[in-house]
Amino acid sequence: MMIPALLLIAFVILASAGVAMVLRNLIHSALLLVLSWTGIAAFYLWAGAEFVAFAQILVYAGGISMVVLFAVLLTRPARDAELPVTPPTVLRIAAGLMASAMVGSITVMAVLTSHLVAPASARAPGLTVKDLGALLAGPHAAALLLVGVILTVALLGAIIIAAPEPAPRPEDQP
Amino acid sequence: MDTVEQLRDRLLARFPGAGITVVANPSPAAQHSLLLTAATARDLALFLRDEPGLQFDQCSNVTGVDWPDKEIVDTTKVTLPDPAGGPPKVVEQKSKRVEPGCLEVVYHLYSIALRHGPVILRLRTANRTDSVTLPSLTPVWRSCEFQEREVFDLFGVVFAGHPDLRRILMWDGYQDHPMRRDYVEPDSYEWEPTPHGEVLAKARQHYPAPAAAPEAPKP
Amino acid sequence: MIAVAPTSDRFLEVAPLQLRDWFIGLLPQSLRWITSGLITVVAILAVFGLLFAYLTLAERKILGRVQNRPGPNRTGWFGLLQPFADGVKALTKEDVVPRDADQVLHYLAPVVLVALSLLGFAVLPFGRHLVPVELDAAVLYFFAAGAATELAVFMAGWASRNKYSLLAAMRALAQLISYELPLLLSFVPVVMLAGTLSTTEIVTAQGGWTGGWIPHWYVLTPWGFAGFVIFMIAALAESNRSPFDLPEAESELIAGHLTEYSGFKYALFFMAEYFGMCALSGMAVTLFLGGWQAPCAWLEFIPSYAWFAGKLLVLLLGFMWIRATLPRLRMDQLTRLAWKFLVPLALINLGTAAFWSLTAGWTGPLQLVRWAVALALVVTPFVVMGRRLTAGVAPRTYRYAAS
Amino acid sequence: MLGTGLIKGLAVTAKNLVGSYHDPARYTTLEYPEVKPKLPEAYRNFPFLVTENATDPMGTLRCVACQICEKECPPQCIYIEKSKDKKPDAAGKPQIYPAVFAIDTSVCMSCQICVEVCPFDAIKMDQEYEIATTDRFGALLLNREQLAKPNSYYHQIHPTEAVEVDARLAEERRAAEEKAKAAAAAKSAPKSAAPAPKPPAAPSAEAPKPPPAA
Amino acid sequence: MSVSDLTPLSAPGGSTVRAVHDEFHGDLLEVSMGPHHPSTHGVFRMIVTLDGETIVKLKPVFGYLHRNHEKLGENTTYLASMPYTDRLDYLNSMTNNWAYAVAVEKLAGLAVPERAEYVRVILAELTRLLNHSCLAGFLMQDCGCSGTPLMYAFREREKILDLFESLSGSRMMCNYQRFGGCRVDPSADWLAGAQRLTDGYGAFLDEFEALLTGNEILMARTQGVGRLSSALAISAGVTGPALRATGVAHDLRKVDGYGVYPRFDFRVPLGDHGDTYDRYMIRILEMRESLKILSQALAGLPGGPIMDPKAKLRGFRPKAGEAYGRIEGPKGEIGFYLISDGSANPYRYRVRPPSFINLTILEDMCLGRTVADAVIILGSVDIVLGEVDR
Repeated sequence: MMIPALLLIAFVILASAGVAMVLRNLIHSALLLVLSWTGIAAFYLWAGAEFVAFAQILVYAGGISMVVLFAVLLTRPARDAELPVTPPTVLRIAAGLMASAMVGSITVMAVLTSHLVAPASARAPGLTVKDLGALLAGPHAAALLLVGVILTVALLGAIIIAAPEPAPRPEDQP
Repeated sequence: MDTVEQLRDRLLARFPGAGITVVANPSPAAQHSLLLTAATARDLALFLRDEPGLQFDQCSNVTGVDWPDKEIVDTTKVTLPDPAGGPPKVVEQKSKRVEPGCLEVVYHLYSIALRHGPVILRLRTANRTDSVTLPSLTPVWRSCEFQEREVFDLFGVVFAGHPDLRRILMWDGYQDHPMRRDYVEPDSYEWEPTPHGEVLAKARQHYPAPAAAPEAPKP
Repeated sequence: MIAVAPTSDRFLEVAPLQLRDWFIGLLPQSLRWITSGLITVVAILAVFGLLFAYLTLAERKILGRVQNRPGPNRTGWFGLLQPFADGVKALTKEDVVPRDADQVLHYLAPVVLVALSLLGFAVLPFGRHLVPVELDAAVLYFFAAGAATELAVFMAGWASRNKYSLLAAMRALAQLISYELPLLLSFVPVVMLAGTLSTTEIVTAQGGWTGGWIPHWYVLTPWGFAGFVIFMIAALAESNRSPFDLPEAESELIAGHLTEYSGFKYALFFMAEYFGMCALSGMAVTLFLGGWQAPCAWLEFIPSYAWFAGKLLVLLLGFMWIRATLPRLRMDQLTRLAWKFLVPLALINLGTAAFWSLTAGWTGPLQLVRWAVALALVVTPFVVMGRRLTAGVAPRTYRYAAS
Repeated sequence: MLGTGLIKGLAVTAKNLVGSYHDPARYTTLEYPEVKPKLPEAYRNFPFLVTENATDPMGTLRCVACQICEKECPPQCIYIEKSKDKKPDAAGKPQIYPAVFAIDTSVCMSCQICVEVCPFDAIKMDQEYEIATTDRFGALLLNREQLAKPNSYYHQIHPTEAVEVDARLAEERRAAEEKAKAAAAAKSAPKSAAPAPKPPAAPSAEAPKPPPAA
Repeated sequence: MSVSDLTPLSAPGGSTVRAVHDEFHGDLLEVSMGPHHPSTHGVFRMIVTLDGETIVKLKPVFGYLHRNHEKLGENTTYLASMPYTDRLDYLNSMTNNWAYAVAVEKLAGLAVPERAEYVRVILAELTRLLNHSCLAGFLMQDCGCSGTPLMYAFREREKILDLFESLSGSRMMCNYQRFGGCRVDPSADWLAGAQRLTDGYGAFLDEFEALLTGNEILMARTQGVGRLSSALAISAGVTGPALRATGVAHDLRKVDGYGVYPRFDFRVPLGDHGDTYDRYMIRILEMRESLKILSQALAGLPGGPIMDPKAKLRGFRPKAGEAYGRIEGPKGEIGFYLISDGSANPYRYRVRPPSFINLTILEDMCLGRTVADAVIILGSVDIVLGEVDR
């Protein structure tokens, strides 16, 4: 019963990703990207992993979409963000096909060799948030801390590189 | 604070060449003023501001006054030999002469530090038509900036040395100077039905049959 | 599959559910699941739609009364038809869309904003059995929906293709993002203490009363009160309300990212603002004020959804009270308040909550020590950082002239 | 400590919110159409011409068209044309009356200088403020008939002032009466020179007059 | 983002701009705030050149309400100009009337009876209360308090306007002073009403200060904003509370000692920083001083005529000569400079408008600040366009 809904979501993800690539207007493509991310979150929901789905929406739709949009806006000098698309030449098409073939083969191989047996019923046994928390804090605690540290370092590095030396503004001296 | 004469002498002592005359003020207020010449006006102003005894640090008021050309008829008594050999007759002769008018700028100076009263400076332009330039006192007192722009806008006195001499009250494209005595009001205005006088005459000229002609009393 | 109404509870408590079950009973089996979902959706929309309408009226009445004037009292008795009059006015106003605006996004922005701010109501436990959706990670869902509203604000600002609205949209985004952090950090202690992300379990964790009088609400604990205050300040900023209503401020160049909107789209933006305000204060009630829990044992006979509604209204009136009094912050002060004051306080509050949960076992005199240490951990950083924040700012004394 | 100023401010607004329900000082709105404002006696709006009684307004106008108010009016909004003939006024003495007396209320700024300078107390300030009209030109130029209002109306809107004015007028009439009697006595005696020219500003001498209508 | 297609108004000649940012990064945005911007207190316009948020250049533009009041004065008699002075600073008609009356009395050497001088002081201090509370209300409105302090200020202003209406006949256009005294003698119950108002005003001020003065947000928004040095203030002719906020002890009621002010003891508050907060606080403290003067004046009000019996109402022809009379209006030194040539009309009739001259340093205070600050600085300078444009 769930299969048609699944196909619909998959179609939405692929379609929005595809159109996002083709569109000239960067802002529109960025917003379509957000649509595809929410599609992926729908997949997680279908798989019963609520925590991951909502985290996906919070992080991607809330945070990273803003980063993408700010990046698009601040780097585009022109008034509207039309991207000059250069005409496709034979060389480019060939390179594109070759790249997609490589990526395609890797994914197909991974899917076939994994011995995950797709269970008959769509919904896998629920993994509650509490167990997730216990797992994260328990065996995977080291990985979690490492990721945290890397993120902070990346954030601080970005700030130091990006921030110009601001002249002392007379704004707030009493 | 000494009287105007003492102040004039003090100024003359400091600036021997400057032409300073006292302009008496007959009214009971007795606020006499000093007429300065355009050449030495700024140095005198700086002196008035910085001299320890005077310290006129606030130019409270800058006013433009328009003195139009005056036609003076002066009668002189002339003794005419009587052509018929009679005794010489004394007869008055009226001779008309035109005294050229001028545009005058009056500065009221006060001292906040020493709290003493108005010293009134007067600067007059040569005439009302071509040479209407006076030295601007904005570099001495910043308060003259807007007020001198207003005198330029409404009277047409050009202030040399003013940082930003533009029209301040009328719009930039306006040609005439409204506060001059010989200013003719532009005829393009919306008619108000004030029932009498030259307004009504102008109205009749504008609207042949004004809707609100005051009707005669109904019998 | 639908949770059948329990029969053990008092009549008023289960009345709405029994009504729903009776209605569903009339329908064939296949339609039952859909209609029960639809009923909940319609119920939420009706209740919060009407609440939005009468919130606008209440706001203008309170603002009026605070300023010694009656507020709208001409339409209907005591002005009760005023919101519908505003609605008709908004509908009949011409909807002007600028020529070179991005038509699709310009149309989509208010729709997305209202949809996202409505999503938040799905997880709020309105009553003991009145929970629209039982989610395991309910609180995370609520803030995921909240975080996406920034997208809609950006779309509104960008689509109007007008330099000032884009500038103001950037400001609104900066405000929303910088207050997202204190909002999220202030609810983490609650999740830590309640041990769950699901809103219903958080409310049940706040059940029970010591001595029948003092409820176990989180707001009555030192870290809970600090968390509540930070949550409310951040909620004020998230919904662009008074001390932080910079985007629509008249000192702003123009009316922020709403400049190019008129007619019903403009009203939609305000509907979204009010829904956001209701959702955030609903979540505040759930997290800190014990959701639908009654304040003391013998008040249990009043149905649970009445308690939730009461607390929600009290918070909303607080929003309006603040709007009537406080002046607006400047942009740089606003972001400095978020990053240099609220975020550090929220982090320290995490520490206090950790200390509180670890020392749960202490009894007797140790209880006092526990309270003292917790209070110290909350108050001292507040005072120290408060003094640093308002370093150059103090009421002055004035001298008089000698003469 | 941070926040105490805000809380004090909130307390003040709360006090006003509660106060507006019971404390009249904190609820100052006057719901206009239903509740008319109570005007102080000195309130002034556009001027009106005082007539001795309501029955024959044009006959008993106090105004003698001396045009002082027309000259003194700052925005020049009064227009008077003297009548050719004379009509006996309240005290029976033949007086000129204004053939046309128009006030342009679109120009008048109700500054009451005309009332101040009028030597005959013929023009007083009205208290009527609901005077909107649809026609911008014609309706705002009030002519003599529209301006004339009886002395009783004057007593109604400016009671204390009206009493003083009536007392002063009655006293003047009595003084003028004695002068007239003295002049008559003098005339019946030797033919004296022509009676001294009446100073224009002096109030006109009146014959005895029946007491003003209540 | 290139400069907007708003064609910049012709501003030839370098203006007194000290480059705030030596290196210009990004494009300058020229914005015209006004003439009907919600927070410019009337038809006043500022052409603001913005670099991002900070103001690089600010040119005020006036003239939208210019009626050439001075030409009108030259074409009518002395008395006829009196009702026009109500329309100068339309919030404080009583002090405008008094300034004009002082100038004409100085020109013609008229004496003013005791009682009239006391009544003039009472009315001037009532006008000062009205103006300062209105200003504080408008300043808070610019800071964003959605009208609450403004409504409290207007509630008190209504009481004062009712007093003016029951005395002079009109709330704002009083036309009450005459050359040589006042037009109407205040009755006993009017004086009782004034006494009641004075007693009740202190409570309003305490409530107003409780709402605002300690408010952290307000202090953060206004302290250090729009600083003005006392030297620049004196040189720029700034007068009134704005000058006293920079610490200069210049109050004409003490300096000139006109009218009967020397008989009352009151103090002149002075600020130290000359910023927006000081200008707000000075006005609040001045209101408290005005209350002291009011109670002393009401207590010591002598009997006697309200109008000098020798003063002529019509046909007033002062001898040729000139005079400059000034008083301490709520907005600063308001003065009238009259030149008479013996005829019934003044030859030159000049008004010294305090708000017009106080605006000279608006640009100096706003450079380097944000748009939100410029709105507050303009609010704290307290201008009324009737007086600025005349």
